[in-house]
Amino acid sequence: MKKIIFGIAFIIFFSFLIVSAVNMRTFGEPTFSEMDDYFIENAQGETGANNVVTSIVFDYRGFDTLGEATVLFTAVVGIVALFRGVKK
Amino acid sequence: MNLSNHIPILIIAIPLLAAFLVPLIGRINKKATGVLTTLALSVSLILTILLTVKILTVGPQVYVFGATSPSLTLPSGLKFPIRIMFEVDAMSIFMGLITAVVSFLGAIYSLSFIKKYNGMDKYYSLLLLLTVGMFGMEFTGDIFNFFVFLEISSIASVALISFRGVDYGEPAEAGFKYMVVSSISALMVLFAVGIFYGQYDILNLAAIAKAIKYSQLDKIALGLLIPVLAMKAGAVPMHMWTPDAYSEAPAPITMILVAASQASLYALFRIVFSLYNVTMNTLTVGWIIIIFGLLSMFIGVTMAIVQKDIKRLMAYHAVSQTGYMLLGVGVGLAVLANPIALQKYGITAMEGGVFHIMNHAMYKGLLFLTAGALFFRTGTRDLNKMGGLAHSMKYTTIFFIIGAAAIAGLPPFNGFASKLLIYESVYRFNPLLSIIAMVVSILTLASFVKVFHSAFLGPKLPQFKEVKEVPRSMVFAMAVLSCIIIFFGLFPDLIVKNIVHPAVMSLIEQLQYTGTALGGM
Amino acid sequence: MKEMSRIVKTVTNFVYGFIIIFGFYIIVHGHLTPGGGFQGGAVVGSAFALLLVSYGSLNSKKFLKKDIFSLFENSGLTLFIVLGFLGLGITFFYNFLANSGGWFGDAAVIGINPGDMNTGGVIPLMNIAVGLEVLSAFGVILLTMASGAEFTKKKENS
Amino acid sequence: MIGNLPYVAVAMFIGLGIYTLMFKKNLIKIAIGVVLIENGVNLFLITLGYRKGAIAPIYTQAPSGQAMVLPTPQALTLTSIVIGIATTALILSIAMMIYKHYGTLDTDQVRRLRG
Amino acid sequence: MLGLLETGSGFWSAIIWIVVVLVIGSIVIYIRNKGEDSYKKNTEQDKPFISGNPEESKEGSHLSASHIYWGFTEALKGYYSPLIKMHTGNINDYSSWIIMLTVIILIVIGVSG
Repeated sequence: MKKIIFGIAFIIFFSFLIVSAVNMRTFGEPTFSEMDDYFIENAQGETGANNVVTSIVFDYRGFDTLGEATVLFTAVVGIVALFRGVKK
Repeated sequence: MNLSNHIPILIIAIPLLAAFLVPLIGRINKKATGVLTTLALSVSLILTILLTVKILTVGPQVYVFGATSPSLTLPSGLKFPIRIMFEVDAMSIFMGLITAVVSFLGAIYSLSFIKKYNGMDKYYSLLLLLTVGMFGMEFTGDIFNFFVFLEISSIASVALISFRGVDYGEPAEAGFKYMVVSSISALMVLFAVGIFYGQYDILNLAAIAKAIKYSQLDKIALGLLIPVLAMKAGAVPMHMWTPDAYSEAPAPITMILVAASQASLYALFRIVFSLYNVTMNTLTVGWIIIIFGLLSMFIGVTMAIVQKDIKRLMAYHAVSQTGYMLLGVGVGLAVLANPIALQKYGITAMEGGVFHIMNHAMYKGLLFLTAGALFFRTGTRDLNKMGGLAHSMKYTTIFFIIGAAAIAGLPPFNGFASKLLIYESVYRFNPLLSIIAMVVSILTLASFVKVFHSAFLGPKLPQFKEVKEVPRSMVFAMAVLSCIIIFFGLFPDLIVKNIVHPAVMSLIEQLQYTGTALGGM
Repeated sequence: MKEMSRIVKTVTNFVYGFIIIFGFYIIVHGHLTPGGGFQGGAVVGSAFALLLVSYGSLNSKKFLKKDIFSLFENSGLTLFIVLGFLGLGITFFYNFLANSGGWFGDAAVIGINPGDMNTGGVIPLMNIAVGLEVLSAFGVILLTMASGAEFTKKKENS
Repeated sequence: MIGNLPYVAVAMFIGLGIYTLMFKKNLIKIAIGVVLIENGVNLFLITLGYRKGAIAPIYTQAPSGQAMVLPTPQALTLTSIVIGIATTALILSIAMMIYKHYGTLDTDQVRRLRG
Repeated sequence: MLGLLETGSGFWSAIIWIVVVLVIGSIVIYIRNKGEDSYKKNTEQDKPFISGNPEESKEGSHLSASHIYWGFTEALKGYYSPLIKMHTGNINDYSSWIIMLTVIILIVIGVSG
């Protein structure tokens, strides 16, 4: 009984996903791209790096990268803490 | 270099640096880790208070990372921000204040509480990271950055919940459940970020708020964001992780987890008020939040009455109290499009809900700390095995009475003040809601009478002959929280007028939020 | 984990040095070519995984030390956040070395060019810091989970 | 519709992940479900950044005169992949711990905390 | 005035409340201190009266937590038994509830516009 209800919920959820996929703008033709065009044009001049993605990762959105490194660090500390009693 | 412009980042960066240094220092001296943690969090607390004063006098602050000046949100000729920014307004700093106080006291309490476990340096490092994640969620003005900090706080809290997982199975189970549900929520948030990015090519909250059109896809994004953030806040019927996680985490962590779930609640309010505001149908969304609140209040408290585990009981009360906040703010949201009703009772309801966030963090923190003190001395959380502890733990008993009276809404403690605001304003919106809220309050009192009777009253039991009062640092943390509760209870008007009202106004006024980030265009 | 056959070990001995060098190449050239600290760190981490699988978790303990890895991880992260702090004269994470003429401070040729190592400001330094952090984080995760696997298996038999 | 096939693939990924989370009874399979959703979302982000006939946004010896794809989604995806690794590692470690204490990975038996 | 909280339809002041409680409390204590004339110390009147049964030992008389509100839960059995059954502690149900609520909210938002 419970399974049937959840199954119906899942089907509706899946159909919502498909609807949103179809409603999305056309693939490969971004309607707005001002922010990204700014990055492509000015990243080289402002940061001096040829790789625009790297200049976004470490300069324009550098704080995100700090957060991401922190997430990895958190996971490592958590795993080490979880197995901390384990010798060998 | 003017440091006062850099306060928003220093609040986060100092605990973060300390979190990276703690494992290094732990190699040399284990004891120094706790001191370093407390020091970093106290610096953070002082800076938060300074920033509060600054924001309440000057106005919202922005901090742009990597720009040539901290307040340069828009480089020349651009209509949208390209860098990550922090946007700290009265509501953010209100939540930040709670986070700072709670994590500082949690660290102090841990100094004695965590001594019996090994792996102290990892514990403190994770505690600092959890604090950083909460601060980030509250301060950030960038929606992808919010996702990153959401993940930091949920991974750190999972690691802390399953901290005792080496020796017992239950903490690992609770950690697994919380990890799965919080990954779902974080990924749904990321999906919504993708939807916004795909439509508007912006990631800044204020810029999205200006551009939002409430299209079909925006509706789907809203429908994904509301339930997952309400789930992280512990709203019924998605609350099942709450009792598991809260009861298995170490007591000081449980206190911080309460504040962490409130950070998600803040995010929910921020998205509903600052991002969508009146573009959406506020009455419908308001009623959705009100119904979440009602279910949480009622089911939470009725489930609490039948619990036998003291921390599990308190966790169900945390669910129930979250319902009050959702109710108060939900009523404010439902009348947002109606200026007359908003002036008449909407703002008061929201003041009650927002004030309740702070009160709840204080008294529920205190109650969890007393539960931790009982566990520290007796080694059990089962109420059936306790009894007569008032004879040997006098301070803990007094603190428990204060906390229980505050959560049950007995005057003159702080719970009464915020509940009164909610009752009186919600009554004018819909009397039935107010009556349910009062019944829930009575049931709360009833279940805390049960805890008080079975744990503290009665004759001294033979197995607890050796029990004595908890160490000084634990008493200190509980005493500070009690003083805050009593102060808030005696002078609620000071808090409501000076801190809560600006916070509520910063939620309601969307133009102020977007104007701060985008230069009042 | 048990150690694998002699063939696997020989191939591993032959290959892992190249993988590690390739990883460091990706880390150092992050600002010029596709890649960066995370990607390069992950490549180096895969070399550790290869060593762990082919030699078994007990034998590889002799040359993969968890303590050293976690020390590297902490120092990499500290270096990263300190680089962020150094920009605090202007803003946190300000790229104070870019176009300054000093270390990594040459201005890049605007448009398509063959690439100059000495550009990018703090970006190459951050790449190295993050690369150090990620490769040692992978090492710690792999070693911890491998020893944890032994631990959980033993309990099941007893 | 047919042009939006990548988005439909994203929906399939997320749907399969959700299905795994809702109906599969093994803790490792649940971890796999989380990874599936994650990959779906990452694919979604990277799909948003594509521009027809464009090249990677790197100037080192790039072919001249061609448009570049949007760089921001690539940076975001990088971040979310690393976060995904961290999440997966932690989930799997906790699952190992649960197996040690409970002797099973069945979700119907891993429920000492209830009620 | 300090401590006066406006609630929109009235006010609340903890200070006034404390003053009122102190006044009423002192009156109550005064009345209680006047005492009952027929009460004498150290007689039969001091002992607890349990319908004539002998008093239990102190340790045995402590009521443990699961006995408190037994009647309440017994009377509301129809409400409690499905509610407790709902809290299965199964991780599949946790995620299913989230999806369920997401679907409901999506439908409500979609219908209301």
